[in-house]
Amino acid sequence: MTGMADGRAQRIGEVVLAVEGVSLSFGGVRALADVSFDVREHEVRAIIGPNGAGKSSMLNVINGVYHPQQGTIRYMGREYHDMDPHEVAASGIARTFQNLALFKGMSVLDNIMSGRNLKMRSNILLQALRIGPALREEIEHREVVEEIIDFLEIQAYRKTPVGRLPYGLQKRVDLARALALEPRILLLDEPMAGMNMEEKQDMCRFILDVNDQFGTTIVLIEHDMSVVMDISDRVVVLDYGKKIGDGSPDEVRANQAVIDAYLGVTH
Amino acid sequence: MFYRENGQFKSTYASDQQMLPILQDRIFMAALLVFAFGAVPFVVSDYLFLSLVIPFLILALAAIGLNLLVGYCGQISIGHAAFMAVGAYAAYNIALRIPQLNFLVVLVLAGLIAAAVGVLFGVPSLRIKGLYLAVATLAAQFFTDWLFARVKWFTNYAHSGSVQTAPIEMLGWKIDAPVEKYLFLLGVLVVFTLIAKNLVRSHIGREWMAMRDMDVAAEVIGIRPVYAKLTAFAISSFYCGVAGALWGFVHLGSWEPLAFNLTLSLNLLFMIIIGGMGSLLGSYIGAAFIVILPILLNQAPQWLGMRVSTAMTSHLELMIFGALIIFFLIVEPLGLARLWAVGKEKLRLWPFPH
Amino acid sequence: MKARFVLLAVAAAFAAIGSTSALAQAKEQFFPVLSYRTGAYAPNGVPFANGFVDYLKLVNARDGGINGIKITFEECETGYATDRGVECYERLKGKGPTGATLFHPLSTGITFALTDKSFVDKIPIVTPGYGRADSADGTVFGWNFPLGGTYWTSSDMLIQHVGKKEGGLDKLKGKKIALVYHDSPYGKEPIALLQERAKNHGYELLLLPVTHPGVEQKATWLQIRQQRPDYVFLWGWGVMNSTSIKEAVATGYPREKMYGVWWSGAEPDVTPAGDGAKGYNALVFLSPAGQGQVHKDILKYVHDKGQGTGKKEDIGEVLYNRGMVSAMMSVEAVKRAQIKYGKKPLKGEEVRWGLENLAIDDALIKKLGMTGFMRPVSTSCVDHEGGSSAAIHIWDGKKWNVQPGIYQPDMSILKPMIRVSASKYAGEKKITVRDCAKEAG
Amino acid sequence: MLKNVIGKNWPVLTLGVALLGGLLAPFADKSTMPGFYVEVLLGGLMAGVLYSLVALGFALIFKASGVFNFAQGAMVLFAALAVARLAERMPLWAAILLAMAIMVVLAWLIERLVLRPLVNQEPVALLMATLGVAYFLDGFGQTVWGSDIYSIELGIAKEPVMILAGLFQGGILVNKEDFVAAIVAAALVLGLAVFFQKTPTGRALRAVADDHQAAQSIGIPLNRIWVIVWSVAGFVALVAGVIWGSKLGVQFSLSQVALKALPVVILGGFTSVTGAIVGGLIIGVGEKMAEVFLGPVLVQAFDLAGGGIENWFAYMLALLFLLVRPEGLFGEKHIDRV
Repeated sequence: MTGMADGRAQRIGEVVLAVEGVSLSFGGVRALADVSFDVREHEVRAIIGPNGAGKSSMLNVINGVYHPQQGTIRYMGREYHDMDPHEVAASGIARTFQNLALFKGMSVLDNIMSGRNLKMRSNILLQALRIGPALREEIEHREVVEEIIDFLEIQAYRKTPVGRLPYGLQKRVDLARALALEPRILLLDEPMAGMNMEEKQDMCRFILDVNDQFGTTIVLIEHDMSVVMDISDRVVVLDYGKKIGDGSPDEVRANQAVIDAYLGVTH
Repeated sequence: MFYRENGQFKSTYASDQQMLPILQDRIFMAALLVFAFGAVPFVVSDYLFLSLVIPFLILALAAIGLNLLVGYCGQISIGHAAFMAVGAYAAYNIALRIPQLNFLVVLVLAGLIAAAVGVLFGVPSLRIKGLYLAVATLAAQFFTDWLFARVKWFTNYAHSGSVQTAPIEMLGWKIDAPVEKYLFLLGVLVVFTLIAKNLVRSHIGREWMAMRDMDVAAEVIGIRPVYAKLTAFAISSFYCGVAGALWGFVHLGSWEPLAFNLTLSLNLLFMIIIGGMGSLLGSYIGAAFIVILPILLNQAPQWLGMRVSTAMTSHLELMIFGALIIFFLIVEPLGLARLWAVGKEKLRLWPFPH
Repeated sequence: MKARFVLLAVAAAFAAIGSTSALAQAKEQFFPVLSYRTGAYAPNGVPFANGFVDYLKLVNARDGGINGIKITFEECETGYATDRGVECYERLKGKGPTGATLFHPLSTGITFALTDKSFVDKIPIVTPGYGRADSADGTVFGWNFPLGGTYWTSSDMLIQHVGKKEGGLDKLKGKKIALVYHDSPYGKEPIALLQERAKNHGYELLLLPVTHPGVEQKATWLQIRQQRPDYVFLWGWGVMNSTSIKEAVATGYPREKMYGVWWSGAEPDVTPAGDGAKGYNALVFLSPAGQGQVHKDILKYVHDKGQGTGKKEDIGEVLYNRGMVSAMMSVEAVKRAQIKYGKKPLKGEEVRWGLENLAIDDALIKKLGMTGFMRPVSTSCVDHEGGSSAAIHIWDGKKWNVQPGIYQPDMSILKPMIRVSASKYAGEKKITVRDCAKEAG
Repeated sequence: MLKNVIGKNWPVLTLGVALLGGLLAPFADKSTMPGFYVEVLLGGLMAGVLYSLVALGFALIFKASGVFNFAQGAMVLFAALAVARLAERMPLWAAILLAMAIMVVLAWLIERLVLRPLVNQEPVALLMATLGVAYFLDGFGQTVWGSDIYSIELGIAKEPVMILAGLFQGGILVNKEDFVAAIVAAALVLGLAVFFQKTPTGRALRAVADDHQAAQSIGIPLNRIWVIVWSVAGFVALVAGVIWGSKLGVQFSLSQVALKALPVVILGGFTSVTGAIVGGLIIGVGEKMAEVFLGPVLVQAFDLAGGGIENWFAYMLALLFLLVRPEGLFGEKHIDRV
């Protein structure tokens, strides 16, 4: 496993995303306190920490759902404040959700297709008449989506409403929808939460394949240490909204603060 | 047995994405259209045209409009008659001031004006959700009621405040006989249904449904709420505007603001609840239901030779409406259209058990 | 599903056809009755409908129909709503061997909607004391019959009355008159005339609309309290009337200075206000409250036979009598038409001739046992109103007392207004004006 | 500190200033008599009290069951009809008691047949359900009790009395009835406040309002709570119905007038009882002021066919409020998390 990480090492490039001194609080309750870390091109970056450590809040800050009171986020050299989620998405950052946020009323296909919206240009009138560009667009993007469907091995469920799928598959659809954006950075919010062992292994495989084949930079949250340590290049550890550790899996494993705050409490 | 898609393999995405992928459905739809255009004009009496079929067609159009907003985009409105009113009065004034204009053009213009107003009252939806929005749309209702009753220009200074429309004439075709009205409306409805269908299965449609199902996620994958919600409001109001113009010109011929009051708004809402949220078919079923029920209640006693006071029937109507709303919300939130779909599923497998 | 709907429609169609074809040969004259016995206007709608229907029943029970032609009728609830009224019209216009005789929309809004249709269907729209004022012009409105009065004649007579009280119309100069009106075509009709008169006599006209259904009038009456008009004309219907009187009490506006149109001067309008309504005036046309020979007949032939429509006690109420008189004029129109077309079931088109040649004089009124409840009306092809006259009656807390002095509208003012308005309509609707001289010849 | 308070709430503050301006505007016109001004104010307050009463029922139900009760107006009509008709056969107090019992049964039925099956549905579905309830009640009420105008006689003189004639030119015209209404309303609010603060049931209600799951987990029977809340709302509706009925007479359109409660709760904040009261008064005064003083100006300016702006004033005000402060005056903000 570590071997593979080495194998990928040389592909890892410059810093694409840098979080600098971000603090966030809801009506007095501190969620994040002066957190800083960076993410390099093509790497798999993990954010770990016990529940309530502020992991999800961190993701929400990155993709603009929450706006931090202090601190900035530098993305590809450009600083951004108060960007709205859709602007962040447009700039190439996609994400999945911890507690599934799929569009229940829609089929698997439509869910994933909706991930292509950013790339669909034809105006309403064309869509209304469904002629020329509009029709072509639908088919082109359908082809892309079909690739993703094959990639994640969910061909059989194309037309089923997502609501009817088992949890594990819904997680995949969530990933598929994010991939449909062809993101530069992919944020994964506990992609393996509530999965059994082989589902987890599948998910790991998918994540690494995405990273390898599409060269997508990945930022993922997990509290299941074992998995994270295997697949991620560098790990940030949060505890009560503060950063208490940052570095390669091995370094983090060795970090005393982390052991106290985190490893201590788990097995 | 006969309703089976075995052997109908889709070789291209285009064929897989067409409106009715299943052959039998295409045949059925074709037959239906032939029947509606070819047979109905001969079997249906004038009374039924004027008091059932024509209102049904127009209200179905309005219901589709409301459904696009409520059923597909998840933005509730209990004031949509307001946009019908805007459409009606816009059409009246355009037709009055530019008489030589083709009626279809008048319709579209009226729709566009309604759409503009719709966007205006849709703006609050960017900040508020659900129940709050409901009240915002009520504002639209009461404001337009007042506006058209008070600003004399809209009614061409008619001293009674009631407006009359000249009979519709298009390219020499004088649409006044019930059958003609029916055919004209049917044509309009078919076109607009087609357009609605296209919209909801294009990416704009997916954006709406995404906003409806999980707005935060929708924004995170790059959907602009402003765009999604306001387009929904615009197009929905456009539909209602056109429907309103038709209601005034084709059905009423002469009306006062009261013709587009809150009751109509609520009825539209009932149509899509009973018929089916997020279903074009549902809009049809709901409209038919709401149009037929009161008249049925009104006449059934006579057919059965019973003596029921007119007061009683109208009270019964209220009660049955109310009970039905509750019934559907509890038993089948997706409305009659869902039952229809379930039936089709069953038929698809028949005679084999699943 | 659409298929299912159409099937249902077809089924309904057959049911409808079946019900009519049964009567196809019968010697019957069919009267549609548009009524509202429910909703905010029920209090006024019910007594009118009772009077109307009772009279039809009387004609059958006492005279065995109109010269042997039995009267059939069917009620249809409009709830005072225009779209429902139109539906009722469409439903009933085809019933009976000869179709509907004529329609009493009993709502100005519905009248507006039906007027258009009348040109196509050739069925008279009879609106005694309401409807569109300009429809008195028979050359344009060939099928409307505002028998005995319109809102222009009524408002004109009210102005005359207050003028007289002031001691001459010229004394109205500088006076303030407030019109508290139901915000619908009904309430808006009189405005045109009152403004016209205001030009001539120089009084100030205050327009205070009240929104349907008319229970929310606080602000309206606060304005009256502020403006202190010399007179208040009340143009209400249904609950609005009683509410107005209550608010007048609450804001201390003297009821003696309030004048209701003839639709705002009935028992249901004053009784809810209790003693507060004492001294309230209203115009009364054709049919004041009370009982006469005809009422005795109705009691004898209809109610005592258990055929009565409403409560016995309510017979003789203002609106009951008005309904009764309206029915009477319709029946008389048919009688008149039978002279020309023979004693058979008549079409609406034939009945129109009867309506255009009505000659209800005192002799006939006496014969009908309606002396005191009816004033002469005689129409022509040109004049579909047939002359109008009215008196004032005052509520004393118990009953309505008709005051001496009968008013007639000043046609020199009305005629030109009607002509202008009618021709505007003819223009908008692209209607060819009738030439009555030719039709007569 | 003060600066950043203003910075946060500037829209609300501007709106407040605007409203105050509206209150003072009439005096710009010299001809306005202070006496009359006060009368309009009182008139507005009276209307406001009634709105508040209906809105109160709204707020209560929304607080406890998260339901946006469109049927509150219908309940007012139903209760009023019941009292009016029963009072024809028995003394008023008995009629009111009996009507109250009926409202409780009604609440129980609504909980059983409508709310329980729909529990955990999204609020919009519940709103529509109450729409259904409203329609049903309108029809049912008229079927059972009849559809004429009925009067409720509280035995209070309707003739107005002139007060402070010396102080103001023209004096001030007031109705005993109105004052009784005001007092009753005040008493009712007080009673409810006590009920919520002191009684165990009241505390339970508040608990439910704060968090359904939690309330259930500590063993508060949600269903019973709902029945109670709806009964209380029914009681409020009864009071509103009786007062209103005695002023305007009891008939169908009561249920429509009650619609005004919607903008009221928006203004005051859905979950706040105080909000319902204050909002009601603001709307009541606001629309009467607008109608009497602003109306004629508008009519002049745009040559309108009469005023009548009070029909939409309340809703437009609410709309404005939604834009600048969605949670209303006294409602609490909520952040939705991902």
